[in-house]
This record gives sequence, structure tokens and C-alpha cells, in this order.
Amino acid sequence: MVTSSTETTAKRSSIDFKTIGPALALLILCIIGFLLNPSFVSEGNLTNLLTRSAFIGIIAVGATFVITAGGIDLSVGSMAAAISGVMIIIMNNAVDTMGTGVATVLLGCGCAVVLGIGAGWINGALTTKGKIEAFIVTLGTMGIYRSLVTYFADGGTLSLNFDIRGTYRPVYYDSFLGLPYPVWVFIGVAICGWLLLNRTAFGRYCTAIGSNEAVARYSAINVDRVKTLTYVIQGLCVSFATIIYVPRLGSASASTGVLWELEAIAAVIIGGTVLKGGYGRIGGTILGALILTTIGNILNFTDLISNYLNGTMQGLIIIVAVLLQRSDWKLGKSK
Amino acid sequence: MVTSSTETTAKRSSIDFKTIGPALALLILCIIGFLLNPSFVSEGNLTNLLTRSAFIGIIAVGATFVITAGGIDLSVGSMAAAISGVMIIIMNNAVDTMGTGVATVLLGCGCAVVLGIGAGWINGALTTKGKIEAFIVTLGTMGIYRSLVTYFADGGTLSLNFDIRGTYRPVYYDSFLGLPYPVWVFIGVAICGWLLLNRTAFGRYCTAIGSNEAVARYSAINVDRVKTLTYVIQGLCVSFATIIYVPRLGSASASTGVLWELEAIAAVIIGGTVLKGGYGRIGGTILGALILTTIGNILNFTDLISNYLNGTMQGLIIIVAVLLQRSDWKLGKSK
Amino acid sequence: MQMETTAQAAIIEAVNISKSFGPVPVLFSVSMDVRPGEVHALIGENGAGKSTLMKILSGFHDPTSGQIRLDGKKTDLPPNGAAESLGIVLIHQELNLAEQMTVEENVFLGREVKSRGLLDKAAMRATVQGYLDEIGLDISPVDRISDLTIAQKQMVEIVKAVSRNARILIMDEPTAVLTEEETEVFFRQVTKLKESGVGIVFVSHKLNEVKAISDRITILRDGQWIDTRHAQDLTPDLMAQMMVGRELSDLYPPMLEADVDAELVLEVDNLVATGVSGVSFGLRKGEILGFSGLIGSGRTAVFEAVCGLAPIESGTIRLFGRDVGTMTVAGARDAGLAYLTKDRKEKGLLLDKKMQPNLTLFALPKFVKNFAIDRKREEEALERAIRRFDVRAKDNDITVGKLSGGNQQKLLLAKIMECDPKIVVIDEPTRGIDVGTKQQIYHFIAALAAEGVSVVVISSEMPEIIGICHRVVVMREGGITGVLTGDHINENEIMRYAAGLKREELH
Amino acid sequence: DEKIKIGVSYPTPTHAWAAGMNWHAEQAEKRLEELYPDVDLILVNSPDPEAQASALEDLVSVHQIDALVVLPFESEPLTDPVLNVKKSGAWITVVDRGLSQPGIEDLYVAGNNPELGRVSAQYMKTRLKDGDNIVVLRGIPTVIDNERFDAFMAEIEGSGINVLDHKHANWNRDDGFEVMQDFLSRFPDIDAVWAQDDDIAIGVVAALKQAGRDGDGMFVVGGAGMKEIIKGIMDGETLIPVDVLYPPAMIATAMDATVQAFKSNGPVAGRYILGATLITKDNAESYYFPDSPF
Ligand SMILES: Nc1ncnc2c1ncn2[C@@H]1O[C@H](COP(=O)(O)OP(=O)(O)OP(=O)(O)O)[C@@H](O)[C@H]1O
Ligand SMILES: Nc1ncnc2c1ncn2[C@@H]1O[C@H](COP(=O)(O)OP(=O)(O)OP(=O)(O)O)[C@@H](O)[C@H]1O
Ligand SMILES: [Mg+2]
Ligand SMILES: [Mg+2]
Repeated sequence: MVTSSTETTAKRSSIDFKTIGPALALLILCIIGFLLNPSFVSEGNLTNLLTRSAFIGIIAVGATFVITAGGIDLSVGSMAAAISGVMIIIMNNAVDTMGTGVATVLLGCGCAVVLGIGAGWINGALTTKGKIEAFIVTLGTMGIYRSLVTYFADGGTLSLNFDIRGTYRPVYYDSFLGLPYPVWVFIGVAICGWLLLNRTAFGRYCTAIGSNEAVARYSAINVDRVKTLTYVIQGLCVSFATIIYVPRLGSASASTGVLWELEAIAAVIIGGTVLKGGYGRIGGTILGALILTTIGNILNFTDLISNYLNGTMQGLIIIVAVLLQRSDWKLGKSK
Repeated sequence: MVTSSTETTAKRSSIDFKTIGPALALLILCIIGFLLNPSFVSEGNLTNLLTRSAFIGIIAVGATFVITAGGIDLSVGSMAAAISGVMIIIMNNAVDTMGTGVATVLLGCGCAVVLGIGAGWINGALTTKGKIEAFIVTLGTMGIYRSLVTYFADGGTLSLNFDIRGTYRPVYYDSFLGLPYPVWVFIGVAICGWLLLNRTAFGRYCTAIGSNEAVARYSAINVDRVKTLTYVIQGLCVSFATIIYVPRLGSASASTGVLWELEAIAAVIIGGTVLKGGYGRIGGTILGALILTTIGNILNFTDLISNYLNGTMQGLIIIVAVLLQRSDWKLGKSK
Repeated sequence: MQMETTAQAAIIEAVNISKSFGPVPVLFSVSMDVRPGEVHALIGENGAGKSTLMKILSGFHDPTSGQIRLDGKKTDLPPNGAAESLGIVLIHQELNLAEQMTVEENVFLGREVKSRGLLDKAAMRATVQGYLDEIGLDISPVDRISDLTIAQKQMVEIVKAVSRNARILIMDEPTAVLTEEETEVFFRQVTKLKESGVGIVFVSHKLNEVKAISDRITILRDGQWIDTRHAQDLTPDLMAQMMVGRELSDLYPPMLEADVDAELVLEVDNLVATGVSGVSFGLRKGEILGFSGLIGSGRTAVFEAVCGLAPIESGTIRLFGRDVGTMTVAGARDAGLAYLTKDRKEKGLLLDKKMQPNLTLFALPKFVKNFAIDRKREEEALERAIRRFDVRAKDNDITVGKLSGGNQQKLLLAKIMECDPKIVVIDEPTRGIDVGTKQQIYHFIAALAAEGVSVVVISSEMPEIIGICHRVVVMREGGITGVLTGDHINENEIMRYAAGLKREELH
Repeated sequence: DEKIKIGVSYPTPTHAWAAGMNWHAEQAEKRLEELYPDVDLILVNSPDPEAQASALEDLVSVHQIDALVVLPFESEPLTDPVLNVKKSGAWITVVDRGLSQPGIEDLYVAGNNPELGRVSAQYMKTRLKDGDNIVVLRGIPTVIDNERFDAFMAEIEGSGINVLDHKHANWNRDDGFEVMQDFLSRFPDIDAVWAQDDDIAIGVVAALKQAGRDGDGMFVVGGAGMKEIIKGIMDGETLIPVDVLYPPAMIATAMDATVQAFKSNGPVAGRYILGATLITKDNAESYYFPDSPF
């Protein structure tokens, strides 16, 4: 009985640290930020920070599904670039027939959603029906999407028609109840993602597949369909991120979204999701995205560190943030 | 009976295609290359191609061990850059005391080996002792090594002393029995890697750990040590690649080795090693590296395709190359 | 016959089923039927094809020829457990749970209860809690499977099956990892289901159980149907004889007196580790020492700590008179101490590898010559092991995951013995093994002891502890409650110590 | 009918300036091949220095080029590979980034990076006074970036203008936007921004407008000569009142000159350094190419 009670405490606290770890890391970062420069906690900066993390955060919510189900998607950054590019082309071409009003913007957003779903479906189908390792499939599509946007932009930048930009701008720059729209989208996606992963059968199927595909299959789960759907969700998240990205600068180029895939995966894993699948947490992912954005933000707030060493700081902070959530860090050597 | 016999053929052919797949893909690529431009098979071009694939190939041999044992190393590209940088600094500084002869070059190479082993050990120790996901550890060290080389180079390029370069140049540019030295190093590393993975207890242990870590532990395998060693081997391979890389371009900068990690992993997986671990093939990895280099080479051979679409071609070819080795590609829909 | 006339119509019938894996035939025209409200047991040697037949009956495999009739109509069962929608549920021989998920999630996997599109977790938890209470399993619906013991996992499998409103419930060795007590609980569930008209198919190597619970018994031998009879017409001995095809002599070997003055090869003093609180005992050369106790009493935990698989908090371990601190598993092996895990699927064998790498993995340093693995010696070792342990694979090239459960167990035993240990700890040595082979293993253990090897047998099967051990240590809640020798080794005595009704004042 | 084969090698465009260069190179290819049927120009681009070194090898071994026009990814790593091309007997024209070893190239065509920094700083000095504050957004850490930045700082030194901080914005709009957002949160008083590059400048302007700090004479100096920026200068935009030229068309200059090395009877070898002209409302018209992607 004695044994069992200690066991429980150990288990409890381990669960706590998995959850609290990322939150703690974020808190420490914020304190450091404040100490470096009190204007870190100014409303303006916090708003910027939240808005910025919306891109990676939304994409990372999708990545949580893919990774939980045992997959991986390296193509998201390129996909975002390609979708932005096509969206801009479509809206620019629609000006003649549809004008520069809301209708054109909606057309663009609709196309983004369709493209996102389509691109995700391609990744999913190649992985499941084609039975190719997800890493290879998405490495391939990463190259393909990236080079397509370069091709469309002729190596340069695709820019949104100036008047449409006027119509579309508020989607990024305006606020509702003091929070910019991108943050609301982020919150919405996060809530939907959380519900989907934790409160629906689909979420359980993702976890089951990531945990043990054979078990999932033996439970009459349509493994291929669920896996494909995780990629579709990822694609959809990418298109949401794109929809709030395009009004920011109104342009897309070959350098749009470079390395977003690594950032998104890092956010997911910093948040406590297990890379091999079977265990996903949307809440952690959100925190992970905030942590990553905050690191970049803080580094812009100080000149204590050589610019050249930004990468070193980032790397160290990521490793330490994950160390913080090691379940047994309190227990010292035992186990 | 009918079902059963198809199944057997499937199994037989699956084994064959896993092995032959990459070889077949390479052959097809070479034929395409020849058709596009007969000078593809000129001795000069073939030598170039082999020499070029040596870098990625050597690194990928190391990656085969890491991946077989269930890990991943994203830091190899940055590690190569950092080792090149430090090697150049050391050799340049040694000029005053040791002159510009072979001794200095050997000193540089020695340091490269030590650094490679050290960097690999750091990755391994953080993964095993620190119990952090390999993806996060090596994502972190990737940023760290990359920014260190930027820092050493002060944002620019580190260049090897001109006279040392004269001494060192032959290591890349000279040949022995008609094959450039880098190719010999590649062959050496490949043979050692193959023997290590397929003929020694260590290789068996890597496979066992990747297949099921708990079973490995219960089978008296020191899992942490073996895993750490795979990262050390990876580091060692990176330092070999660096030793033949430095005389080629005689410099190192922030852009050295960018994306080599993805190329190395792609080579490994195109070669038939399973990303989740437990199944590694050095021979396949070598073919994978050759395939990747050949794709780049062929794309330099033709201007049929817009330069901007190179990435699309690369992506498509990688996906198709892996499709080729799908065990059941002949059987169509059945099963 | 009378049997046929009184019987109700069968729910499911297998008619002349044959099955081959590749060119290897494993079932030859086997027929079997299951009627509502009956328990139909299927027995046979390891590799006889029982699991294969069960999988065919539930749609996980297609038969190569023959047909399945459901309610008298020929049916092609849907694959991958989708036959559940027809009321056919299979509990696999190998545990089939998602380790990272909770008990509740596993029980309802694939048929979650929803309200308004969202999961009704409260309802599902309550249902699972109800089942757990009913069978007296002391775990929570939110516990993760990976935190449970094997026996608890098996009980979860049973809960999972019972909760599925089956018409036909097929269970492949559900009791292999259960103690007698848990088996009783389980049988109560079976009886209840049976009374409600469920047809139950049941595979087991515990022939007493089979006799006790089943109505009819089908015997397979080498993939051939031998007979189907009413349970009352068979005795365990007769069953064994029909399975093996010959008369079985005594199951247990004659007990050689242990030398009470033999040197102590292993002394454990006041060992404290996770799940172990202050355990002390000694093991002599050539002794067979049994460890008995209820599930979760800490027997495994003791030896995982001793063999370097789990950290030690305090206590001393003396091996051949030498103080050893915390050992690595390799260190223990090199010192002559080997531990055979009871969890062959998760900790014992690499299921996706062939037999040969599995066999030599534990003792691999022995096979290294000039830094390379001596493949010829490996092959010889495999041949030897197959002969010595009677591992029956129709094709020596298949991956271990495809071996029959019992043959996996034999391979695991061979793997551990490959390092020629002087002390071997065998956790549940005969789990899933048929009577014939059981007999061989008992004789094997006795022969080892006679050669001077010390053997620790951890077992939840009381007869086996009583039948082969010189001395028996009984554990409860992480501590030792008693040590029995000679005539004191009997079921009654062991149970009283194990249940905590009696406690020996230990030195 | 042996053609004169000229290889043209440059980095794969990933930002607008490089895209402009690519456009000008393609224009020049068309124009020159039409003009001289016996000239074959082969355009190759590469995503990194290693790939460019490989591409150079391929140009020699496969296409057997007679001349090479190369815009090196980086100077140091490509010095040896270009030297190898030189050894095959080809004419070498180096564009923009000089090799680390003198005497390899026959012709050198380049913009002037230090001059770009200096001209920008000089303009700052004309607009700002003692005690005014500026922030600097740099490019990708490279030699080019260092040259521009060092010259800028040297010129600004002693003027009394404070450089509050400098961060890398990687010649990228998104990074320009985010770094500028953070500068704005951090520094309440900024009088001008040196964005070094027009892509960064666009991000900077977006951030200024978002924060509502684009008034009171605040201005941004970019660089390179992007068509949108030049259009703005022509239209009298005050936020980006000037631009410092670093023309992507220099590749065309180099290709022209290289062809002339085979066609002209005049000498071509030597150094050809383009000026870093300050583009103002008065001269903007002549630097405006509406069809170029840049
Ligand atoms: N997927 C498979 N591929 C090839 N052979 C298989 C496969 N599954 C089972 N076998 C073989 O079929 C035979 C029968 O196996 P099965 O599992 O049905 O035996 P069993 O009667 O359940 O034995 P046990 O009592 O040991 O569980 C064995 O020889 C086994 O190796
Ligand atoms: N590594 C561990 N970490 C946490 N708890 C453990 C560990 N090992 C064992 N335990 C716990 O210690 C107790 C003893 O378990 P153990 O497996 O040793 O029992 P057992 O007597 O062998 O029973 P069983 O037949 O179920 O294996 C159990 O409650 C178990 O959950
Ligand atoms: Mg079986
Ligand atoms: Mg136990």
C-alpha cells in the first residue's frame, strides 16, 4: 500500500510536469524578457507577439494531428508559400471581373482552403495509398511546392493588387475586443483542434494509430482514411495561416515560409507531443508556438548577445525548455 | 491455394525490390541522363558525380546508424560547417609555428576528427542521458553549430591560408588509380559502415534497439551507450566528409552544408532504411546518395526545364524512386 | 448422435477450413461450430493452428479454402475486426492494446459513445468503472495501459471483449497470464455471458480449466481436426493424450533432493527498489527456488532489480560470495545470472526479426570472433536450439511475430539459455505452452538443477511451483511473507501466505 | 559550325533582387543569341555554393564552355572552382562578388557594396542632425552585408547620429516587418531607418504604418532599386524618399562585355565598377523597368 501511494504521487507529478513544463518555460522567458526590457510587456509588444505566433501556432495545431497519428509533414512551409502565391494570382486576375471588393477576397480565401485541403490530401494519399514514408513524401512535396511558387513568381515576389490589399488589410491589422483578428483565428483553430483531438472519436483514432497501428486496424478503424485526414487537417491549417498571412505584406516569394516546417514541428514537440506518435497535446503545441515566437522577440529586444549567436541562444533555449518537462527531473538520479 | 501462392511471390519479390529498387531507380536516371546528353557518361562527368556524392554519401552512412537505432540527427549540415570553420581557423593559426606543410593539414584533420566525435557525443548524451527527443536535441544543436560558424566567421567567410590550400588541394582534386581521393574515402567509409552494421555485434545492437528498445535492454544491451555511439559515428562521418570538403572550396561560412541533413536523411530512406528504426541498409544508402547527386547533375544537363522547376523535378524523382521499391507495386490493387 | 439432435442451431460454423501461409499449410480441412450459450474449448499443441482457426472464425484471416457459415448462411467475414458488427469478437492471444492510451480509451476504441458528435467520456468511464468493479480489478479507467501489469492488461482485454455485446466471443488463451483467483473471476463472467446466450470459444493450455468451464471440446493436432466431444466425456489426461497423440508420462520430473549445504550462489539482503520493500533470501547451487504470490506482489520487481534492469534503492546483493552493487544486465549475464522476462512481446523478442538474430541477441558476445559475428556458429546454435527446445516453425525463415505463441515462448527460453547461465531466473516459464512441452520444460529445469545450475521459477501456476521447486518463497505487497520447504509446499499453505493470512517471522 | 559557348552561372533567385537579375540575364540571352547566331549562352542557377561549384564542373565537362560569366554565391568557396574553369582555357567574367584570389578573372563587373553603405549614410547625414536616432536592419550574415554595414557605420561615425541597434533581417520582407515591430516596441524615438535593401524596406514600412509611426518626417532608406520603390520615389513618396542603386541588370552588362570579348576588336578585359547612384525624384525615371520582376 505504501508503495502504491508513492507510485501515484510520482505518476501525478510526472503528468503535471509534462503539462506545466512548457508553461513554466514560457513564464521564465517572459520574466527574462521583462528584465531585459520592461517594454517587453507593453500591450503593443504582447499583441505583436500573439499575432506573430498565430502563423506557426495554427500550422502547428495541424502538425499535432499528423504527428500524433505517427506521421510527419515537412511540406507545410512550402505549401504556405505556394498557397499564398496562387491566392494572390487568383485575386489579381479576378479584379477585372469581380472588382477589388470583399467578393474577390472571399474567392481568394476559398481557393486557399481548397488548395490546402488538396495539398494535404496529396500528402496523405501518397503516404497511405502509395505506402511511402511520410518523411520522403513530404520532403518531395516540399521541394515541389517551393519550386512552384518560385516559378509562379519568376524567382521574385508576387504582390497583391494594391486595391484588394486595402480591402483585405483589416484581416491582419484590425482588432476585435482588443485582440487582432489573427489571434482570434488562432484561438478558434486551437479550440477546434483541442475538441477534435480530445473530445471526438477521430482524435482517439489518431492517438490509437500513432500508438499502435495494428491495434487500431484490429479495432476496425479505417487507418488509411484517418491518416489521410490528418494531412488534410494539416493542409487546412496551412490555408488558414495563409489567409491571415497574405494581408500582412500582400506578397509571396520563394522565401515565404522557409523553415516553418521545422518551427511547427519544434512547437509541437516542445509542447510535449511525442514525435513517434500516440500522444498529442494541443495545449502544449500552443505554448510551444508562443515559446518559439517569444525567443525570437526577446532576442530582438537586447543587444547583449552578438547577432551571430542568435541561433545558439535559440538552440539552447529549445533544449532547456524540453529538459524542463522531463518527467523525472525532480527525482534526481533514481530512474 | 491461389491466395497463398500470390502471397509468396509478393514476399519474394518484396525482398528483391527493396534491394533492387534503388539500383533500378539509379539505372533509369543514368539512362535519362545519357539520352539528354551523351556526355553524361563521359569519364569526366562520372568522376565528378562520384566525387560529389562522396560528401552526402559519407554523412549518410553515419545517418544510417543513427536512424537504424531509432534516432535522427538534424545537425549534420551545421556540424559540417562548424567543423570546417574550426579546422580552417586552427590550420591558419598553426602556420606560424608549423608552417604550411603536411603537418598542419594533418593537425587540421586530427582536430576535425576530434570535433566530430565530440559533437556527436554531445548529441548522443543529450538524447540518452538527457532523455530529450533526438529531433529536438539535434534541432537545437543544428541552430547552435550554425550560429557558431557565423560567429567565428564574423558573418562572412573563413578562408584557408593560400599556401596550406596548395598543400591540401590534392586531397580533393588528385586521383589514385583513376579515382579521386574523395571517392576512395567514400568507398572506405561505405565498406567499414557495411561491415559494422552487418557483421558486428554493434550493428546487430543498433538494429535491435531500433526494433524494440525494451527488448534490447532485456537482452543485456547497453542501450544508452550504443545509441550514443551511433551519434558519435555520425559525427565521425561528418568529420570525414569535412576533411574532403575543405580542400574543395577552401572556406567555410554560414551557408556551408545548409540542408545536408535533409539530403542525408533522404539518401538513407531512399536506400530502403526505415525511418522508425530497426532496419538499416548501407548499400541502399550509397545508392540513395548517388541518386540524389545524379538528379542534380542531370538537371544541370538540360535547359528543357525552367530552372525554377528544378525543385519540382527533384521532388518528383525522389517520390518515384521510393515508389519503385514499394514491395507490392507489381500486384496492383490486391492487398 | 445424441449431441447433434439436442443441440440448438449453431451461430457460426467453420466448414472444412484449410489455411496456408505461403506454401506452408497450417490447417487441413478443419470443421467446428459454436452454438448459443455454450463454451466450446479448442485445444492442441503449440503451433497446432488454434490461433489461426480463431482468426479465420473472426475474419482476421481469410481461409484458403472452406467456408464460414453464420446462422447457416455462407458468409465472407469482413476483415480487421469489422466482424464485430456481426457480433463476433476476438480477444487475440497476443495482447492487443494501445499502450499509450488509457483503459477506457482502449475498451471503447472503434465504437466510442458519443453525444452530439462529441465523446461522452463520463458515460464511457462510468461503464468501464462498472465492469472493473464487477470483476474486482483495482485499476482506474484513466490509467494508461503502459502502467499496468500484464495480468491487468489481460483483464482489460477481457473487459473490452465483454463490453462488446457479442453473440460469439472468441478468446485465445485469455487465462495464460492470470492466476487462479483471477481465472475464477473471469470464469464467473464467462458463465454470465453463457447464460445470456453468447457462444464462447475458448483456447487454453490449462486442461483443468478446460474441463471445468467448457461444454464441448475440439482437439487439433498439427492442423488436423482430431475430435469434438462433450466435456464430460474427457479427462485432462485424455485431452493431453489426444493432443499429443501419445500417452504422456508424469508431468513433473522426480524431485532430486536439494543439497542443503551447497554453497550460496545468490544472497539478497534487505533489497529495496520500486515495488520491493526489504526483501532478503538466498539461493543455493543446484537449487530450484520458487517465487509465488499474487499478481503484483513484487516477484518480478525483485529480480528486475537484482539483474540490473531496475535501479536499487538500498540493500546488498552477493553473487557467488562477491558483493555486487548495481549491475548492468550485461554484467549480470557475464557473472552467470540471466533473467527471462514474462513479457515476451514487449520485452522478450524482436517480433519483426527472424529467429536467428533473436536467439543469439542475449549471448551475442559469445558469437563474436575477430570483431565479427560468426554466422556459422549462429546457424549451428539455431539448429541446436530448435532441437533442444522443440521450437516448431513450419518455416524457419518467418519473422518471430508469426510464430505461434507457445513457440515464441520456447524461443525465448532458448535465447536466455544460450549464454549458459549458472543462475537462471525464469518468469512464468510455461506461459502459453502446451502440456507436452510443459513436461519437457520441467524436465529441462530439473536437469539444469542436477547439473548444478540454480533456477528461480517465478510462477502464478501453483501446481508447477509445487511440482518442481525445492523451496518456495511467497511474496505479498513487495515483501516476503514466508519461505516453505518440503511438505509445507502445498497449495493451502502458499495461498495463506500470499493472501496475508499468515506471516512468518523472518529472521 | 562550332558555336561560342558561354556559361552563365548565378545563385537561384530566392528574393526579388536575384529574380531581377535572372530576368535581365534571360533578356540578355535572348537578345545576344538573336544578334549573334554563333553564340550559345547557357544559363545555370544553383541553390548553394556547393551546387554552384558542381554546376561549374558540369559546364566544363559537359558543355565545354569557351567563357564563363559567374556571379559567385560566395567569394571564398568558389575561387578554386572558378580557377579550375580558368585552367580549362575559358574566358572568365566575374560579376558582383570578387574572388578571393586576384588575377583569375579576365573581366570583373560589379556593383559597389561599400559605396552603397556610404551613400546611404551620406543621405542620412543630410536629413538628420546631431542626437537623432536611427536603427539598422541588415541582410543575411555575409561578406556583402558586412561591407555595406561597415562602410555605413564608418561614414555615420562622428556625425552625432545614434545607431540604436542593428539586427539581421535577411533581405526578407517578413523578417523586416517583425524586426521593425520589435524595434518600435523597444525604442520610443526613431527618426530614420536604414533597411539596406528594398525587400526589408517594404516590411519596415508595413510595421511603421501598423504602429502609426509613419508620420513626423520619419523615413526609410532601402537599397538596390526595386521597381515599386522607384515608382514611389517618382510619385513623391515621403516615407521612402530615396533609394541607392545596386542594379541586378549588371549581369546583362557582364554578358554583353563577355560576348564582346569574342566579337569586338577592342580590348574588354579589366574591371568595370558600377556606381551606387542615389536615386531621387529627379533621376528615378531612368532606373524604372516596369516589366522586370524587380
Ligand atoms: N502470419 C503467418 N505467416 C506465416 N506463418 C504463420 C502465420 N501465423 C501463424 N503461422 C504459423 O502457423 C502455425 C500455426 O500457428 P498458430 O498460432 O495458429 O498456433 P497455435 O495453435 O495458436 O499455437 P500456440 O498454442 O503456440 O499459440 C505455426 O506454425 C505458425 O508459425
Ligand atoms: N519499474 C517499475 N515502476 C513502477 N512500478 C513498478 C515497476 N516494477 C514493478 N512495479 C510495481 O511493483 C509491483 C510489483 O510488480 P511485479 O511485476 O514485480 O509483481 P509480480 O509479483 O511479478 O506480479 P505479476 O505476476 O503481475 O508480474 C506492482 O504494483 C508493479 O506495478
Ligand atoms: Mg496461439
Ligand atoms: Mg511478475
